[in-house]
Amino acid sequence: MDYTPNKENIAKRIARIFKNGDVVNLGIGLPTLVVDHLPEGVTLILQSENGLMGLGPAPEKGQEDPDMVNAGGAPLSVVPGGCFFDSATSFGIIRGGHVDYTVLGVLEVDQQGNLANYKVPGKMVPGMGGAMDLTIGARVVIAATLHFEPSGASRLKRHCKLPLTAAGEVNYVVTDVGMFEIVGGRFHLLECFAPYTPEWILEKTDAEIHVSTSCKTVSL
Amino acid sequence: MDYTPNKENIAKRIARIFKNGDVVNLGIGLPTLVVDHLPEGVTLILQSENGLMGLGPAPEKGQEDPDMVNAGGAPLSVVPGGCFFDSATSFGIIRGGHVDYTVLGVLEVDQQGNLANYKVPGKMVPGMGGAMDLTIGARVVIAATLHFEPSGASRLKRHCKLPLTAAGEVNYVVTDVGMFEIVGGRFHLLECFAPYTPEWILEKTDAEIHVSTSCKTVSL
Amino acid sequence: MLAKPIISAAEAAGRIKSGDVLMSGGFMGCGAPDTIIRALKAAGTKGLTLISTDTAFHDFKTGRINGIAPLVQDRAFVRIIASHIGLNHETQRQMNAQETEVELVPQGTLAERIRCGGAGIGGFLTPTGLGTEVEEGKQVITVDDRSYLLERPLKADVAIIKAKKADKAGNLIYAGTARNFNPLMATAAELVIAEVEEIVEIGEIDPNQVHTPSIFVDCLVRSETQES
Amino acid sequence: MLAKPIISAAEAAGRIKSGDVLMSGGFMGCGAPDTIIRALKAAGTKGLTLISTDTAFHDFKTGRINGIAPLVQDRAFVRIIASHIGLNHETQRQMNAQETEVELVPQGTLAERIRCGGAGIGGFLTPTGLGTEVEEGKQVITVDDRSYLLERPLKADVAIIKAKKADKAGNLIYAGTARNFNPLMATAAELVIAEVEEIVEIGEIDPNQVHTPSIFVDCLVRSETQES
Repeated sequence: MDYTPNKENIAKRIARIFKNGDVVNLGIGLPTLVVDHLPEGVTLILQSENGLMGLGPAPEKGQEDPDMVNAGGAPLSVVPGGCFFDSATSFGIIRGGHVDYTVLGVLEVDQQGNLANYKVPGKMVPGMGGAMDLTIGARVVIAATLHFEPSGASRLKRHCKLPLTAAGEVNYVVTDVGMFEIVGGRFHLLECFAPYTPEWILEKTDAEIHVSTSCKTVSL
Repeated sequence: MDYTPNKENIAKRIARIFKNGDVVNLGIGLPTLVVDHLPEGVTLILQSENGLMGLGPAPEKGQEDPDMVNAGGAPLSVVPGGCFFDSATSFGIIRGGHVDYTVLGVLEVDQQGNLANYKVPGKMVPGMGGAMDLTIGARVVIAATLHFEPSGASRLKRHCKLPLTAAGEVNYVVTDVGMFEIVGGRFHLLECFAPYTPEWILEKTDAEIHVSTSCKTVSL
Repeated sequence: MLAKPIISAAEAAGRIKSGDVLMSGGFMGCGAPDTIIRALKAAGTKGLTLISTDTAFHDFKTGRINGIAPLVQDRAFVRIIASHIGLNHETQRQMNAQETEVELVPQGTLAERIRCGGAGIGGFLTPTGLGTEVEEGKQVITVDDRSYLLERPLKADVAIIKAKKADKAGNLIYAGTARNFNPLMATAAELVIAEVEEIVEIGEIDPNQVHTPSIFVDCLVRSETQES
Repeated sequence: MLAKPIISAAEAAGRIKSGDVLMSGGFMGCGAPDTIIRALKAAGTKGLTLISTDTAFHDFKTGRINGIAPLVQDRAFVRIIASHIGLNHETQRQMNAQETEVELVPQGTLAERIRCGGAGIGGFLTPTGLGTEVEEGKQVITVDDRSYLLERPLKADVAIIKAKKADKAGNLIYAGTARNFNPLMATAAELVIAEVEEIVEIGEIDPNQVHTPSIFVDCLVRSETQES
């Protein structure tokens, strides 16, 4: 079976996880694609860690307000009923468990629920920003990632080798081949995304994966 | 020499301590008398620990706003340029050293700078309210008290016997007979208030008092 | 933003169960959720633990009673955590008679403990209370040669709070010193019920001027002026 | 309330001395005190320690540079404490070349450390960073069977912050996400200089809507739009 990277499918599947009114913080990059795939009737309350509840769509050209940016420094809008706050309040909201879900990018994620996504020593040291607090604080942590590195190695690992963003905090991993839950020190395959099969995923992934008895194949 | 309790003199002397623009928290009771005696040209920024900077005079009858009370629950007004905040912010201001002076009432104060003013075990247990934070947090702590208990004993002690509000935090004690600084484990008499004399104060007070070389007699 | 349910005070009271830890906003009665307190009194719920900065006024001489005091009077609380009870004669009576357990906490420490409960902070170091009875049973931690008490977070099952104005999403604005502990308690309870004087449409509150973000508020109750 | 001095950006820059610990508000340049930063660049002050959530944008490819980045470019800082430097190529270059010491702190921890510095709190317990490199050299404290890192307060000699509006007393109002670290830094420095776009008379700001109380602000600087 051929593998073609497919970020869109990751976003599509994650978008189906939420229910109307969930408070969600989406990391910069892949995670932000999620909003384009929300089912009819599901509106999320998007938190941005730089001090906003109620992130709206990007403003039209010429409508940007220099006093309104998202956590990546890009212009934003606020939905009616949104509000602004300072960074201590923002992380009180995050650390205090008031964010239902966070969706974060991945360099490595392992079967203990460890996440590495902020640093490649000697190569890329951007800093953790809010990622450590989000991973610890959000009620449910979803790691969103292409299943494979460019080298062909799986990003799902037995043990992360890169410096950790947080230890044992990831609940779900959604890749472009399937959706996994992490419980009891292993990945549980909940869904595989057509055309991939559980057998293929197990073969290609160097990590302990239990195929859930209720595992389904889903076409996204 | 006869002793007649005189709260007014305490307030008068304390009022002369401040300079224009000092941030001050005045305890309920005797300390609030201070504002009536401020010298010309001295305006204080009064903080109230229940969430206000810029306490103004009591409103006229009929002008009371139920949403505006001081720390004793009495109606207040706010001066132009004042502002309101929550109790965590209020005590951040206090604990963080942003209040220049606090003036607090006294049950006992001793030569180590210990203050007892919130509890008489088995008799009166109102709770410390904000007094412990104020005593620890304000840059300068002024204890304001009649010099003598009704029994005739001095409120200035060698060692407080009542439960402490704070240990070693009092800087000045202003009574109706004199003004004392606490340094190095003893009271230093800075001023005595006519008609009282240093000799009389030393005789009547069971505590170690050093008469400052610059001690003056002041008529209030 | 989704609208929050607007419920009656009686419904709100019905969601508070015996055994619950209850936070109530208000400072000497100012900013207390009086409408919900009256409904809770009518419901007759007992066995609660109260967290509140004080127990408001209850003066045996003048008969003045306000804020949370009517619930103290009814013995709704088996335990009270507060910073000050000096102007509530009944709370003092119950404490001295050992009818109600009263734990006194310095006001700044109480505020910060509630904030920590809401902000996922496991504890904080404060100099307040060092060398006093407040120190008893607490860990003393020294940082840079200065000693502090380790104080721990407080959380509640239910917080009843009072704001001046809400939008239908539950964003809140407080007025004057009625703010006090209300915004802190809004962050630190499983269920947060906000009593408000005015409810406006979503979008009518300036997003820069919100004191309590809507996500903290579970439902709204309209204030009712007490009939005398 | 007394009026605070309104000073020029150059005067403000003159009050920042080599060796100072400097806090600067702003998040990816949004809400940064650009006028003061330009004056500080012109003054050429070096040897500073910077505390800031990030070092804004400095893109070697596009040439985009904003916020605090021009001072990083001039090597004004010997040490930088920040949560994120990923969009400033020059900060990364200086760090990798060991020209500038960079300490990375989780953003929520950084915010709370500054708040603690301003609020007289000696430290706080956070789960953030447990089991990561952030844990190194820190005390782990267990409360109720849960482990936390003990994080310590941060203070500065000078904070330069940016607000939308001030009254002459120094009460501040921020706009949008330009608020970020500004109100926290206002509480945690010996000298607080606030750059503002608009200055109104004392009494013109609703006391319920003040974000930073005037007592935190030492002087005001008017924002100047950069000439290009």
